[in-house]
Amino acid sequence: MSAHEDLNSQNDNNGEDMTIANAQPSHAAPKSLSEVSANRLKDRTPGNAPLGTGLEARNIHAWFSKHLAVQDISLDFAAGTVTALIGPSGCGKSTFIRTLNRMHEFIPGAAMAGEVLLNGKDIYERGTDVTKIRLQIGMVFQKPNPFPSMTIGENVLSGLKLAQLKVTNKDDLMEECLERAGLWNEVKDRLGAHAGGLSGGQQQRLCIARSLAVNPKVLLMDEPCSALDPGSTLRIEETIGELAKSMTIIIVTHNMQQAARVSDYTAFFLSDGGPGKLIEVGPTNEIFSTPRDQRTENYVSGRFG
Amino acid sequence: MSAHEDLNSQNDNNGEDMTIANAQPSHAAPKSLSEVSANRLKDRTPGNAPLGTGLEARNIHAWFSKHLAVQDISLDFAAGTVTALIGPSGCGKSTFIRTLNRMHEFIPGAAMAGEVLLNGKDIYERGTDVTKIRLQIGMVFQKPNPFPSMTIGENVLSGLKLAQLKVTNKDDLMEECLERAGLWNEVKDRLGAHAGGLSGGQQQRLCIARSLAVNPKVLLMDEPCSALDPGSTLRIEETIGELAKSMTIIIVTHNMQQAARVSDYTAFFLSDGGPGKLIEVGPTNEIFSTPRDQRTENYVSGRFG
Amino acid sequence: MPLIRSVFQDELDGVSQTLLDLTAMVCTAISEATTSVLNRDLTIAEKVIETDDRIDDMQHELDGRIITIIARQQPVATDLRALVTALRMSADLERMGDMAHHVAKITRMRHPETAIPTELIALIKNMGETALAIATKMGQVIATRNVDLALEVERDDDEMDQLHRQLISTLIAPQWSHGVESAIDLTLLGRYYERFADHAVSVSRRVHFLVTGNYS
Amino acid sequence: MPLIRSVFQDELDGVSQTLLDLTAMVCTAISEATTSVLNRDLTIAEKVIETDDRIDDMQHELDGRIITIIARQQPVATDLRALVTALRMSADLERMGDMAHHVAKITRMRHPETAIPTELIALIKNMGETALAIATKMGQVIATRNVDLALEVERDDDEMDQLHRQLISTLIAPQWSHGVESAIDLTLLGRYYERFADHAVSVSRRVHFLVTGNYS
Amino acid sequence: MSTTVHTTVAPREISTRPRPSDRLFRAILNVMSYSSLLILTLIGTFLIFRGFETFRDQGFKFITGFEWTSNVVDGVEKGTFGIGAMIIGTLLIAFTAIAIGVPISAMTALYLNFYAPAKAKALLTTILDLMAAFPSILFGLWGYFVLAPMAEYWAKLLYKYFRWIPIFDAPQPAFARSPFIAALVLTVMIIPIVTSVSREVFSQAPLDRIQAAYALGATKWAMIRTVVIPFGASGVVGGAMLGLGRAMGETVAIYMVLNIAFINNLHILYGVGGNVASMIVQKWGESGLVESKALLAAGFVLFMLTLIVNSIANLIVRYAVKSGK
Amino acid sequence: MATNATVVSAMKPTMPWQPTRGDRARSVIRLLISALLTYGIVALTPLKGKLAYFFVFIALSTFITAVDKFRAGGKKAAQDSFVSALALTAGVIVFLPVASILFTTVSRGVKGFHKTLLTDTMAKASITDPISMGGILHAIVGTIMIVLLASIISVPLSIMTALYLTEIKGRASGFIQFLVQAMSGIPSIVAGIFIYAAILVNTALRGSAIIGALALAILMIPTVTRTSQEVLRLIPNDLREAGLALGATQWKTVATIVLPAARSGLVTAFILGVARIAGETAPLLFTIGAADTLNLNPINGANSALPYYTWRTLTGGTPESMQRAWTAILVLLIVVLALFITARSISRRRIS
Ligand SMILES: Nc1ncnc2c1ncn2[C@@H]1O[C@H](COP(=O)(O)OP(=O)(O)OP(=O)(O)O)[C@@H](O)[C@H]1O
Ligand SMILES: Nc1ncnc2c1ncn2[C@@H]1O[C@H](COP(=O)(O)OP(=O)(O)OP(=O)(O)O)[C@@H](O)[C@H]1O
Ligand SMILES: [Mg+2]
Ligand SMILES: [Mg+2]
Ligand SMILES: O=P([O-])([O-])[O-]
Repeated sequence: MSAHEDLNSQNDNNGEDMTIANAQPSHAAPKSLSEVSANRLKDRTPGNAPLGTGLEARNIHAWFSKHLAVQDISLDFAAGTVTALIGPSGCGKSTFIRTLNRMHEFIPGAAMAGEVLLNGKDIYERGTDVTKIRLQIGMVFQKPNPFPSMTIGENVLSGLKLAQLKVTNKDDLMEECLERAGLWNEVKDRLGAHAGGLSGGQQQRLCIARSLAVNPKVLLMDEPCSALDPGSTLRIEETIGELAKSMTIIIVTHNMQQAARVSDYTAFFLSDGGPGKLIEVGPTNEIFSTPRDQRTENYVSGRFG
Repeated sequence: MSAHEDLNSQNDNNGEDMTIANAQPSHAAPKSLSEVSANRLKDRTPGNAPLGTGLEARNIHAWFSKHLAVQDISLDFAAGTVTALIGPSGCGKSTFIRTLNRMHEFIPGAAMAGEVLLNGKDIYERGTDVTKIRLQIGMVFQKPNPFPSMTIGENVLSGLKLAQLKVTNKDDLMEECLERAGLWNEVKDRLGAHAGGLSGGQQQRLCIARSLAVNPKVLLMDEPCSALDPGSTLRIEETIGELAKSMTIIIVTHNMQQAARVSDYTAFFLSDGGPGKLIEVGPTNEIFSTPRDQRTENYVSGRFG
Repeated sequence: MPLIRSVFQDELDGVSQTLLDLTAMVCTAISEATTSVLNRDLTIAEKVIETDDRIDDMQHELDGRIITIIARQQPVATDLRALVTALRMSADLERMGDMAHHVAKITRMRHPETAIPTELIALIKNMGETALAIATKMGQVIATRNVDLALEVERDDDEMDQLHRQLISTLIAPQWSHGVESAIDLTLLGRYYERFADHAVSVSRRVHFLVTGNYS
Repeated sequence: MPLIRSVFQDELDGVSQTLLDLTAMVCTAISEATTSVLNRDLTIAEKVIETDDRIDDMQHELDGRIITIIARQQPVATDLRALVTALRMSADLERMGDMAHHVAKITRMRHPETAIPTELIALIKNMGETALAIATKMGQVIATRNVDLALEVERDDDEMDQLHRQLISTLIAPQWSHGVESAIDLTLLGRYYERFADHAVSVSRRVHFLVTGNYS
Repeated sequence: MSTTVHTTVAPREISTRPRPSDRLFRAILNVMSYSSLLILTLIGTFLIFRGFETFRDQGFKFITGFEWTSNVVDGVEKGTFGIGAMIIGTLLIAFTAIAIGVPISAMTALYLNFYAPAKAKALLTTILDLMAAFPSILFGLWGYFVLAPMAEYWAKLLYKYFRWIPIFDAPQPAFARSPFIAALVLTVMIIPIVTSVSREVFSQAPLDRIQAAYALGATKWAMIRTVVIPFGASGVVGGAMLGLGRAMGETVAIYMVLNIAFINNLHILYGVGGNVASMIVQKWGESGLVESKALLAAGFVLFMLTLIVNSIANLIVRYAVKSGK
Repeated sequence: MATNATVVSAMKPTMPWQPTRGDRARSVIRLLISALLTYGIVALTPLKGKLAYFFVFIALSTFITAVDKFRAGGKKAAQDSFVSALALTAGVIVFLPVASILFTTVSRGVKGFHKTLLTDTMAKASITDPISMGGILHAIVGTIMIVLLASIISVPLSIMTALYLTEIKGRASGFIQFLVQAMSGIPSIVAGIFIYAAILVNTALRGSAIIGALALAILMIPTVTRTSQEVLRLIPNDLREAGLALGATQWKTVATIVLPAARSGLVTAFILGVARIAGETAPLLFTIGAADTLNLNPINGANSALPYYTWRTLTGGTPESMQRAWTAILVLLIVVLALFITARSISRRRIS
């Protein structure tokens, strides 16, 4: 992490959140069934301190003009965990996740209510520098979208350039990010090549590496694998597993198996014609073995209606 | 099927193939494990006669200019079965399936070798009317593509209009096709509406209905669900199950679970850098429980390398 | 919107049906095994032994089918539990068939003698009937997934244990006059009935897991 | 390219490890149960009974874990077979623990008497040792997936059957002088060892299914 | 299956002989598509055919000469025709218009796509489209009556403060009907084309990349710099070239605001200029037979000039588009 | 926690990202300061005139805003606000001439409206006559005829060329594409003198509507071709493949699927083509002769057209003729605007 020293000093809330994360999704009491996942969690929160307290969404509502797309969603994302958001198309998963790093507001007519707490501070507070928020809450999109006019290496560092941050040792940072994104070995000999020459899966990992370079606390992923083949998908899932050791990850996915594989917690959204609501959240093991809500059960087991 | 009388008389090989289909994929000897599927097959081949002998691909090679994309693939598709083609990206599944109804030749520089036998006759034979071939071998594409300038009803009948066929009772045919595609109930009150207003899944079923109107013997589907949400996907899979009772279906899919769910036989393609080859074909049960080839096992169980 | 997944549902239903078929065969087997041992009827005994083979085959077939369904349909939650439970139930049912087989084998071993002294005929008959009753009730539990009925099966099993204890005390009583060999036969016979009932209880308990997702 | 799916592989490895742990516990249990019954040692017997509880818990935990893995990883082919096989093996192992438990219960029931007449001590000791050997070998089969070794387990089981027959013939021999009650005890004891070995065979056979996908 | 036939298989010839209806269809389209070639060839041929005598008589001086005189001697029409000044003037005005118009257009396109509130965007887009649809004679009228007086004043200011820059110098302080004013009119005329091409290209800047930039903590300008400009630069160049082509051929509007004279003038503020197209219109009415042939020859030169500029523009755009991807 | 604890209390939508009242007040203050300073600077320095006010104000407000943003958000924010100010300025600069043109045209043009403007011709009036005499009927009719004829010639050619480029993609596609682009660069006057040189020189033919239409068709072809091509290219390839896979011939696929799907786009292309040529003056100077009277015969006899009429009246040089020019150009502007609005409403309908 040495390469990040300068960056860290930018994030002004660095010292205050050294307490152990106590934010936990609701039914998080450890169960015998969830041992595997519990093990994972243990791996992932070594000292817990550098990860902060994660992210908390409180009573989030989101509108498109007059249309309420997401209603009253409260979710805590504990530091160092992977939370999957699942639900049928149009239930507001993307809308919700985009309120978490203030990308929602790019849509003309968009409005929201509620709070999103990053290390206890509302990111929607007046006077907040939104670009700094987005530096701390990275995002990976559905379609791999590296900047085609840049080389692979430049892409990794593009976040620094965009946010006009200085970093002492670019090469180290580049290697570290590519390493963490699981791409280093594949591209180390052609960092100067154009990013367009990579395969879809590699491009997506490059996008992940790009997000990592600004050292975010939280990484949002909106269907990051839906444009990829199964091989690349598994590769990305593996990367997610690795990343979760050092950050909080929230992933939207249509692929139930993917949610089952990669996440520690799963939240199920449903819209029922009206706005999207949170139906159930819990450890992934429980959601996929003994969901509490019948609608969750119907959804995860592929039953509808 | 009454509405099809005129059409049938167009297909000149109607009377001669009343023998029971004996074309069977290689290891098709019924196994105890495959009882479920065997049951399905029984359902699907009631009298067998109207289904013909299915489709046989013999030593198919396909080139793009000088680049050999598909090498020496021989596959028999028994009448009334669903065969899934699976394999990693770029292994030539699409190319292969497009040689089966002569869509391959639209690509400039395309070439092929081998034979495709429809009811024992090579569709690449000189003097064959290729448009008639395509009437008998329908195709459904990855992205739903109803004709936007036509209404729902017109879309269903568009094949007749395009191929300049006459049909006695259009309304019956329309209803029959929409019924078979599992769309009738959802659209019967708005046949005059534009097809653009349908959801993605409905549009795809409309495309299926459109293919059915010309009464094809074989239906090719190239990743028909990859642009759809899971609900619509299941709906289409159900439709495929229904359709297989009356026709031969060949489906390319990236989704292993889908292949496992819908198909009677599965063929695994792999390219290994060079041209795509057929590695293994067999009853789906076997491919997904006891594949013979290690590469198949690795692929279906998500292992690579 | 109607239920989608009809193929999968059909397959699940097929599994349940096979379990019920197996149950029916097991019921017939135990009832006939009892008859054979009480009546020294070799023909019926042979039939039971043969039935057990069929039960074994059916169980193998069912297990294969369940694995195929899991591989092809990739179920989760209740569906997955139902299949895994069926996998375990089939093992229990197979063992129940084995027990009937063992009973029948005692008939065959002692033929043309009788294995059962007259004073124990009533008791063994009672054990046989209880076993049948338990197995029948178990079938209902499988069919209805009724957790309360499952408790009744456990109560019936207590009755079986009671009969078993009664049998053993008869054997070790000083009045016992049929020798060690007969006592050994009857010990094993008793144990077969008792294990038969135990497996039925085990099947019923699995329904609890199936419904709630927890081991009770 | 390295193997992907590392999490899944870890989970599969964990399942195998738990099976081996269970095997180790079962080996200890049967070995100690034999000791307890031969030496009238109540403390050891109690320990065995307690171990069985732990085996049961571990089995439940393992089963839950396997179901979770199936639900979350949706394996097919060999991976799925490995998990389903593990599910069945764990049931066998649990039953093997039960058998040790039953043996220990005989110690407890007869305490402070001995359940084993002197002339049978050698035979029972032999049965106990054979059971332990079989269980140990079974552990190797699980660990190595060696189908040939599995055949050896079957041969050892034949030896156990031999010992079992020898036990019964001793009991029904006219020389038998220890009364019906003791005969009944020994009958059951013999059956427990025999069943223990049967379950070990069954576990070994499952490895065959795991490797080939067919029931042998 | 896959019975490893290792023999090399020759591609089979696919008989793709279409039905007669298709062959007819393709044949018709094939023929029709050559209409543009036909027209271009005809234009070139006819103009050079009619202007042939001029080229023969004037030689290379027709292009380089600065003199245009025609008189009738003994009933025989004679003349000296050189359109050098016109060509230089045409280029001067066109490039000046591009130099002023393109930055404004590019910034406007950015404003429209990324800064303007919805209402302003709709209004300004409509206005731009309207501008594109205005008849050129309207620009001429407006330039003459409204813009020229203002521009004359600006020209004076420029002259006063910037005459140390050579092109803002002038031999005499006469600023009316100067190339500068013509260039301003042209600027207004090409802004809609350049803007709409740029806007089109900018608006196609992939949304996902834009969002990626924002998600990495970019400000709007940082996003534009990293995503939009690399993506759209070729489009702006293409738009500029199109504007240039248009500017070089503009006739009526220039005619009304420019003082056409056969003098070599590179001072844009000075009220003397040249323009091939306007010159043709100016001379057409009173030209005799020989002179009118010279005018047709001038038309040919103009034709070739725009053809060359447009070809270069196309090459640039094509290259830029390819390297941008 | 974490479940939707049914807080049915209707939360109010908020937009925390929008400028607050405070922010707005701040920007108003910045503008006021800039205005004051501008006034001062123009008063105290030799800078003079509206232009001076305009540029000084823009420079000052840009600078002051950037400084203010710098204090709040650093260099990043300052740069950002600087660029947005530049962009806004460019938008204003574009807006001004159009407003001026429209204002001038309307205010000057309406003065020439009179009863017989649209019903009379200049047969009995001279352009220097008082405004109330004569009319422009002949020019309107001429324009309509010329535009229609040009469309009849060019639209089929253009669409077929576009079809060749998008549907057949024959070997010559690149070349044809190049030619079409080159054609779009032909100056209008060249089209005019070409028709003159090709048809009117050395033949007995004289200028007429059809001759003018030929010249205009040359200008119309590239516009219509390229717009049609864009429209056709937007039709997804899937649709064509779907048609072919249904056993249609290519011709049938194009006729039944591609063209109908592109219909409204093609209409837009046609209208844009018309808008392109309706205001052309230069080519007509050489090709339609000069008529002051109504001529309904498109292939024989001189004709007129609105732009041409404007041109002619301009050369008259008297206040009356100038007034006629402004009025004619206003009418032409209205015609062009009507076409333009139609095209836009069609293409907008296509989007929705
Ligand atoms: N830009 C937008 N303008 C207006 N409404 C929108 C917009 N984006 C989404 N919506 C509406 O908001 C609701 C939620 O959409 P959202 O994209 O969040 O769903 P989703 O769960 O992400 O679906 P999917 O799984 O298909 O991505 C939907 O009803 C959708 O129609
Ligand atoms: N139009 C084309 N021109 C040249 N090469 C092509 C073309 N289409 C496909 N190929 C090549 O042919 C090979 C097989 O491609 P194909 O599209 O059939 O693969 P696929 O198995 O369908 O892959 P996917 O699962 O990604 O759709 C690839 O190597 C590809 O690069
Ligand atoms: Mg979404
Ligand atoms: Mg493909
Ligand atoms: O044979 P059992 O293990 O059921 O006694």
